[in-house]
Amino acid sequence: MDFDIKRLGFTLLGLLIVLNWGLLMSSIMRKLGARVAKRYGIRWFQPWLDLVKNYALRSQISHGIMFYLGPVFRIGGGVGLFLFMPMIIGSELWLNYSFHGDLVLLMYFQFFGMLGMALGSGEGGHPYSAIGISRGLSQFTTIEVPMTLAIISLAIQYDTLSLIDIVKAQQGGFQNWTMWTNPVATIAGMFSLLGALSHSPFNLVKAPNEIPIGPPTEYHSTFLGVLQTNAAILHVVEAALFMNLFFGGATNWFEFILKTFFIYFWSVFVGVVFPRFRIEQSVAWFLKIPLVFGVLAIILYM
Amino acid sequence: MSETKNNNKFENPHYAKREVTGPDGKQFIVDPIKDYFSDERPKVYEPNSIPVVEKFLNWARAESLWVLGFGTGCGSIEIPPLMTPRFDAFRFGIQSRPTPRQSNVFIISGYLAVKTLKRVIRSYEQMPSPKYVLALGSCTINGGMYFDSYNTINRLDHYIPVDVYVAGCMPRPEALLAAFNRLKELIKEGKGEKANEYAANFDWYKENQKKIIKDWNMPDYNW
Amino acid sequence: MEYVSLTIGFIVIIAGLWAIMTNRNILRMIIGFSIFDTGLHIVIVSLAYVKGGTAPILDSAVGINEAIDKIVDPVPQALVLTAIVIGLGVTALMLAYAMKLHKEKKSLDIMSFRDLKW
Amino acid sequence: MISPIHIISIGLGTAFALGFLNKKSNGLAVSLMLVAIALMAAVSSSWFIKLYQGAEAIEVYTAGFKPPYSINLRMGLNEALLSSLINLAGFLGGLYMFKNLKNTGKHAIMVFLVFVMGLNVIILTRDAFNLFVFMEVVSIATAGLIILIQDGKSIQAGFKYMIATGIIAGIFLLGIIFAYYFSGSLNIDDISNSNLLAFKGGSVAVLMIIVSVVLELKPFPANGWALDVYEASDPGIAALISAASATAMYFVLFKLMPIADLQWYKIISTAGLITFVGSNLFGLKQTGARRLLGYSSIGQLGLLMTILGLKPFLGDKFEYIAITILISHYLAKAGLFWIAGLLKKDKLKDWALLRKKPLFLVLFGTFVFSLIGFPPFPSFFGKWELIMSLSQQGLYFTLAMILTGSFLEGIYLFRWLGYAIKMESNESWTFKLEWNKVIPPVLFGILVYLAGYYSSTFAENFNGLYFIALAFILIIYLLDFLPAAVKNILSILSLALVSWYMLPGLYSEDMLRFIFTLIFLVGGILTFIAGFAYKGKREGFYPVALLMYAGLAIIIRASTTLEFFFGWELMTAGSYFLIIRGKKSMAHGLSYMLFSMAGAYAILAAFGLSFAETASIQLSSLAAVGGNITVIFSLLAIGFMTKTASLGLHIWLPGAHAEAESDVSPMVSAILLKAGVFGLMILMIAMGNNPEATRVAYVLGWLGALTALVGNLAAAFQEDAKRLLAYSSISQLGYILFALAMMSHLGWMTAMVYSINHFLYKSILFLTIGAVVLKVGTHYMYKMGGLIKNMPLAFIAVLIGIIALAGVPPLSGFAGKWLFYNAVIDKHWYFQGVIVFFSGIIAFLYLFKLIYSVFLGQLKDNLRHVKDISIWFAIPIYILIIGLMIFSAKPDLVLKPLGEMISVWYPNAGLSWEGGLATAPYGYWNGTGVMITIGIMFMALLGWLLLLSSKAVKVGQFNIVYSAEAPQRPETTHVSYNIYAGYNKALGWMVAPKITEFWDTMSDWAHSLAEYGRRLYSGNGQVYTTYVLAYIIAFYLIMIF
Amino acid sequence: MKQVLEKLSASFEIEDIVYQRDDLTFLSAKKENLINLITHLRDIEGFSHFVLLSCVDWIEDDKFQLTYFLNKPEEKYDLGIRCMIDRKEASMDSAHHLWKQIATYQREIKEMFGVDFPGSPGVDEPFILEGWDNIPPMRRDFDTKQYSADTFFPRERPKTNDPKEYMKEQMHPGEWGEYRKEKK
Repeated sequence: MDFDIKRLGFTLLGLLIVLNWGLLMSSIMRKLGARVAKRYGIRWFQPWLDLVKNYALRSQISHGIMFYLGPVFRIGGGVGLFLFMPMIIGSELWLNYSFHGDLVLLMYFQFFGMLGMALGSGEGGHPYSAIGISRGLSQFTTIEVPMTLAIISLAIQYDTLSLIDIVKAQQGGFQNWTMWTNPVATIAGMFSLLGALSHSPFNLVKAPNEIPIGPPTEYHSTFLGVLQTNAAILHVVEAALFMNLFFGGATNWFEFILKTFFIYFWSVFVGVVFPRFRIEQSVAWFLKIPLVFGVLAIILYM
Repeated sequence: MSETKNNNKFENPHYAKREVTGPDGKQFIVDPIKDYFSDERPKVYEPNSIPVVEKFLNWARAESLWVLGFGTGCGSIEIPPLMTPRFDAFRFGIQSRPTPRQSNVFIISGYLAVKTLKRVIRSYEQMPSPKYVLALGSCTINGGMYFDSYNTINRLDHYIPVDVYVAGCMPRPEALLAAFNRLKELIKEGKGEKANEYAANFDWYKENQKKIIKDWNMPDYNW
Repeated sequence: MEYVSLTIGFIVIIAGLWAIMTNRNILRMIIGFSIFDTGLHIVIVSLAYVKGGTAPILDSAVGINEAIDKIVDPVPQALVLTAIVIGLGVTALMLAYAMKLHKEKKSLDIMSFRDLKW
Repeated sequence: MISPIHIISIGLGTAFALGFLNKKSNGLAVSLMLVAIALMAAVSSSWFIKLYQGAEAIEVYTAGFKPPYSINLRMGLNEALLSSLINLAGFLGGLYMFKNLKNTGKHAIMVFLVFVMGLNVIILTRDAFNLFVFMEVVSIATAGLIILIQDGKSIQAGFKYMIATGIIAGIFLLGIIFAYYFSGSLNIDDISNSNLLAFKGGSVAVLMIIVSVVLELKPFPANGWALDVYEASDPGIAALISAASATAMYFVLFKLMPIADLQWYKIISTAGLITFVGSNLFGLKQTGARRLLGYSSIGQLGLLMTILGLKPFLGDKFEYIAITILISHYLAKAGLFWIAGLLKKDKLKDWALLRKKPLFLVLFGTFVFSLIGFPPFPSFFGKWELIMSLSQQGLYFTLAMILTGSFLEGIYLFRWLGYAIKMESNESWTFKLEWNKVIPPVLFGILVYLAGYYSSTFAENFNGLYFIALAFILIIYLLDFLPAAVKNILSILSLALVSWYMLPGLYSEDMLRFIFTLIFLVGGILTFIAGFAYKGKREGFYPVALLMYAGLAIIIRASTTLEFFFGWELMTAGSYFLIIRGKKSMAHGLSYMLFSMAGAYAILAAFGLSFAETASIQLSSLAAVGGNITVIFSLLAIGFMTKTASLGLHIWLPGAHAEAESDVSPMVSAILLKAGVFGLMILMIAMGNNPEATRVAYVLGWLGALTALVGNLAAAFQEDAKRLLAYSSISQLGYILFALAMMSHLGWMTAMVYSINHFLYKSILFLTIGAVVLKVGTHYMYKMGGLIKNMPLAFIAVLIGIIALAGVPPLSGFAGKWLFYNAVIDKHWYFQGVIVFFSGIIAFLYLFKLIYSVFLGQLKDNLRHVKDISIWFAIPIYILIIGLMIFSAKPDLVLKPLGEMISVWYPNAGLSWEGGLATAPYGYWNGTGVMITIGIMFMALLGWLLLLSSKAVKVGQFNIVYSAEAPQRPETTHVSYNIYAGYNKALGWMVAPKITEFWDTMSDWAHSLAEYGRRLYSGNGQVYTTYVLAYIIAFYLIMIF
Repeated sequence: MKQVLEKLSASFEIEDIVYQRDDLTFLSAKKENLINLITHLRDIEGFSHFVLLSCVDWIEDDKFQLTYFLNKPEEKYDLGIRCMIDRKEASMDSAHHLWKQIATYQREIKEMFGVDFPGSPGVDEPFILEGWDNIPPMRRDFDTKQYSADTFFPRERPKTNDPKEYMKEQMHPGEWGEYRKEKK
């Protein structure tokens, strides 16, 4: 593998697009929530403002090295996921660095950021951080089960674990998407997405009214800015993963934006409707209904 | 000033010095105030040296005001309507945050008992700089109807710097919105530097605070 | 008739065993043991009996040549002597034990010597 | 040569001569007696040497006539050996009881001498009536000794003994007379030649003779009187009864058996078997040492009786088996009784006092291990041959019962050993050692090792070189007075030497063994380095650790099943001692030993079965097994799975690993468990391709998956850091089992990568956590917290360890996960795979808990001045980290050779390489590329953050947002205890301790059975007599039907 | 209820029974008898519910008046038991063993009036005031205005106007201004 400046440039550009699209999506989401409540809501550029404001705050405190590294790990997780995710099919350069590893790499790389964040906020020493993390990890373990079942089902279906190959196999028309060819796995996967994006009813991790926003309680100013940046990237990238897995991927940026928008808003719509689960409820829920779909997905393709 | 007042009568037993035996059997003294808290003094942070950049940043700060969700007195009941469709403070970039670490604006909503003042000081000091204080109601101005109470402060600005006072008992959300707009103007003009003022006059503020908080059992500045 | 003594011997043996097993008194048990021993001796001697045989003494009455047919088997008789001696020894030792046991608990009931069990 | 008859004449003559001695010169009398016994011993042993060199056996005719006209003695090889043993025991026993005898007086001395002499005659004589006479003499002498050397309750026991033996002797006499009646001779050879059973009524004679000798051997249940004697008589006498009398009686039975036929052999073997199992079962409930030894003695006699009964089946192996087991019993039981006499404490739990004299503790351990049949003791080889022969003959039931009995015996003996090693003891009592009481057990202790070596020379295909390792360990033990550092250096050097000797050859020949040698020995060296952190002498640590490593090395080197089993048992013994060294590990050590023993017996049985089928003990011959493959495969798998702690067999592990010392935990977790993996691999290489084995492997796969799940879930709910890691080990071994059971190229690749990784990161974690525990003085995570500030080195190590364990890229743990996915999809084991995957994510729960609770969060008051972990722990930890990093950065370095190795067995569906990019049938992965990409990205992001917030104020641990308050105490602010309460609510039912309950119930049942069973022994002499008669009647009934 | 109280009045030296309403009665008891009385009321007469404990400072009489309010749930009957205690050595027996929650009232009264209740749990810990070092603020000899003035940096208060006059001037400045000037 030799160094390729052009690829690096494209990747950085892609990162920029993803970041801004992520911020815009969160803006739209909040606006939407406001309109549901008959408010005017935030201005559309508010996320950028908040980001700039947070980066511009002057005083910072640090609880120690790991507290400092936590956000780095976290955004490393998001950016790394982006790096190993093929973004636009058909363009060699927009595939980023996905030739280094397959779906398994992506699945396990999610943990990178999570672990870093957990450790960082752990060093903050705040009890709510620890409670939030313990809930987050608990919930995460079960979220991944239907997801894994869906991915294995896909791997059986497409005979590969390579995300690029899976996307390529879905090209050539609307009817080739996994959504139609393997609907059960898609349902399992989309259930899992709900948890992964941690919107209501699975937003117990941050639970602002209960344990002041959970893990990032102690994070502020620049650190918080980094975390916000990561959130924007991560949400788009996760949506992109589901897009690639179930909805035929994207052949251009417009398609990318359209598809990620709808995938992301699936969780928003659900979140508007359902109240929050307690942790043991959400754990048990993921091991019931989505699990059944996941198992079904494998049985159907075995 | 640097010496914390150690009046035994009011000492919290948890913050008293204690002798502890380590796992290797050696004994040593733990002084919680010194060992568990940072004793660094606040700093005066200079604005960005490039005026344009500072102006831009001030604009961002002004348009993204995150309010600490801490209701100190009766006025805290006026804040929730602020977020409702009728007043909808979100459109001004205002939103509430549950932790002082992530907040910029502290609304002192009404009378302050001495006991509450201690918590207010702690929360205020935990907010990252630059930070702003909105003081609500006459109680924060001159004690209001509690002017002769044995336990309620009369003037907030002797204890923490106040950016905007809102008179009234209680001021309506409209008044609060007006105060926010005034605050925005101040910030955009570059006058939202009260945090630096607090740091610069730190000793004076501390003296005032310690005068009424008799059981002072925290470090001078709560980072 | 030749089995009479043998049968009697066995009956005595069984009587001895019966005595050992039904009497809780240690002395009675020892007596039972002696009876059992005696029964054994009777059996031994009667087994050696050859119908119509004489005492196994080679003298003028029984010549060497006819001894094989005429006399009873001498070996068991020799054995019985040894067995009686041994039985005596055993009985004596038992009595010594009985004495010691009595000294210990002032009782001769076998049921009172159950400190060791399980 | 002196005629053997002089053995008798010396004994009798001296006994008479003693009568002339002055009353006050008792000391002289005892000395004279000892001289006499020594002379007797000299005679018999000189005969033994001569006969062993090939001389003919001789007959001695006492009256000058040939039998039947006179009594004849025979001095053959067996007789010479046994009478030497008896005289030796008599001499040492006399020495041991020197003071006792002296105080009692000349009568006792004479009786003692007569006792020994009588036993000699019993061995030598070939005349039935003479046998009777001397059996009576010995019996009277025994009773006399009991009554003369009074010891409270011993009189009661003696009387019961007299009644029972009196009746038995009567029956014996009757039998002899009848035999004489039918055969016309008293000579045993004549009797057996005359074929008694052909006569009408002759069989009654046989019955009476055999049954009375059998009764002398104390068969269950007609043995209450014997137990009382063992319990109550002076331990010196009990030692003689157990060692010498039993030996003689056993030989009598051996001598008399030719008069009976095959059916009698069967009856005897059954009776022996019942005795063996029954008395060992009842032994479970004993609390007194001497009665326990009584039960054990009776059990051993039962085993010997079984072996005698099996003589027609064992063929020429009989003598070897019988003698090895007899000698083990003889040496060990005498030694144990002697130690019991020294200690003067009868309660098993009081044996903790033995710790004050480490030499006796070692002797005690030696005797216990030799009784149960561990290597290198003679009974190990005896049992091995026994099992092999039994399975060759198809006597599976007998085989199973013998193993069951041995297992039961192991339970109480190891519990007892555990009490001695670990039981809390507050008594300040010390025992005084007199030289004459020390020499006998010490001598027997040495003898048992020599006998072990000697019996190994008879074993086929056994490499005697292994004893060099044992000799080295012995030297280390003898150097125990040196400071720990010196012994540590010696140990490291020895391991390095062995590695240097073994590794180069294996690298080119056998990659599998090479890797496991690396794990075992290099891992051993690294963990030994950590041992430098310990001050003082660490008495007893190095010999046992080396014993374990020796066992592991032997397993690697083994080419035959015997060698393999030898190494396996050595390793078990060594690790048992390592484990039991920890605090509070008495119970865990016992459960480890019991599971290991059961596993070892399963392995032994399987080896036996395979030997029966292939008639070869080469390891490679396992591949040739065809018929019983399911049974053999399952047995071996169960045996190995006790070491890998798979679900159901895992309950020993958490406690054992958690309570072990800091540097022992990695030894027993990261290294020892791999022995099970190695065994499983050997097994699957040999048998894996058989379709029936594949079916078993399918079950193993599920078992592995469930083990992984349950282990990880349980780990998430632990509060004890080392216990958490122990459960984590269980689940990791579950992964490996699962991957092995896949039996495909990728599956094995996964298993190997997991094995290597688990070795690396579990060593790192256990060493680090162990070092931290040493510093902070507690295992409980909620009592730690915030240690990152004091222990950065430890934190980094744990961080790397948990990232690797979690399988997060870019570290090497991901290699295992990636391979695992490909393997699972390739093998179509989806659901098991998902379970394993699920448990892999659950790992995050406990890993976070581990690092957070220990290093992050709030630093406690008492830990404010804790220093970083010891440098001696840091060195091996960081060496391992370097290894881990190399593996992570260049996975192809390891994966390529692994692939080549596995291609030998599974050539299909491997990885294909293209530079650093590995392509499996389903996916692709470039470890190096990922590492570089992530590294660059991470550094860039870090630089960015540093640029933005370089001026952050470093604050104290209480400077947190606390709802406008400040925390008051670190303890109440550190959220760590039961942190996954919600998860527990949802999924805690999965880890309810059902399996522990199951084993507890099993144990309760066994103990209840023992409790009710042993009530047979009511303590009433009459009842015992009834049992004796009932036993005879039962034999009669069996005979006539 | 009347009979009950009259019956009790003898044995517990009850005075001044005031039947305020059908369901409310006040009575006075001596300090020594008070605990016995309420114990009796609770255990025998069924006044199982403790409502509140209050304190009044009769500085003129040099007394503190403690009032224990009890309630009988079955009859919905309230009973106020007054007790005068000496102001100089203000101390009263604790009743926390009867109802746990009394401890909290006692703690507050200790803080605000300085009436001691020896043995009451936590009675010396600060209840509302943290670090109070003056005389208890609810005592009538405590000058709260002066205290506030000394402590809390009082802002100079604006001149106060008569609202009537002031508003007149504000609303009709011309008319009334002239008038006022003239008047002055």
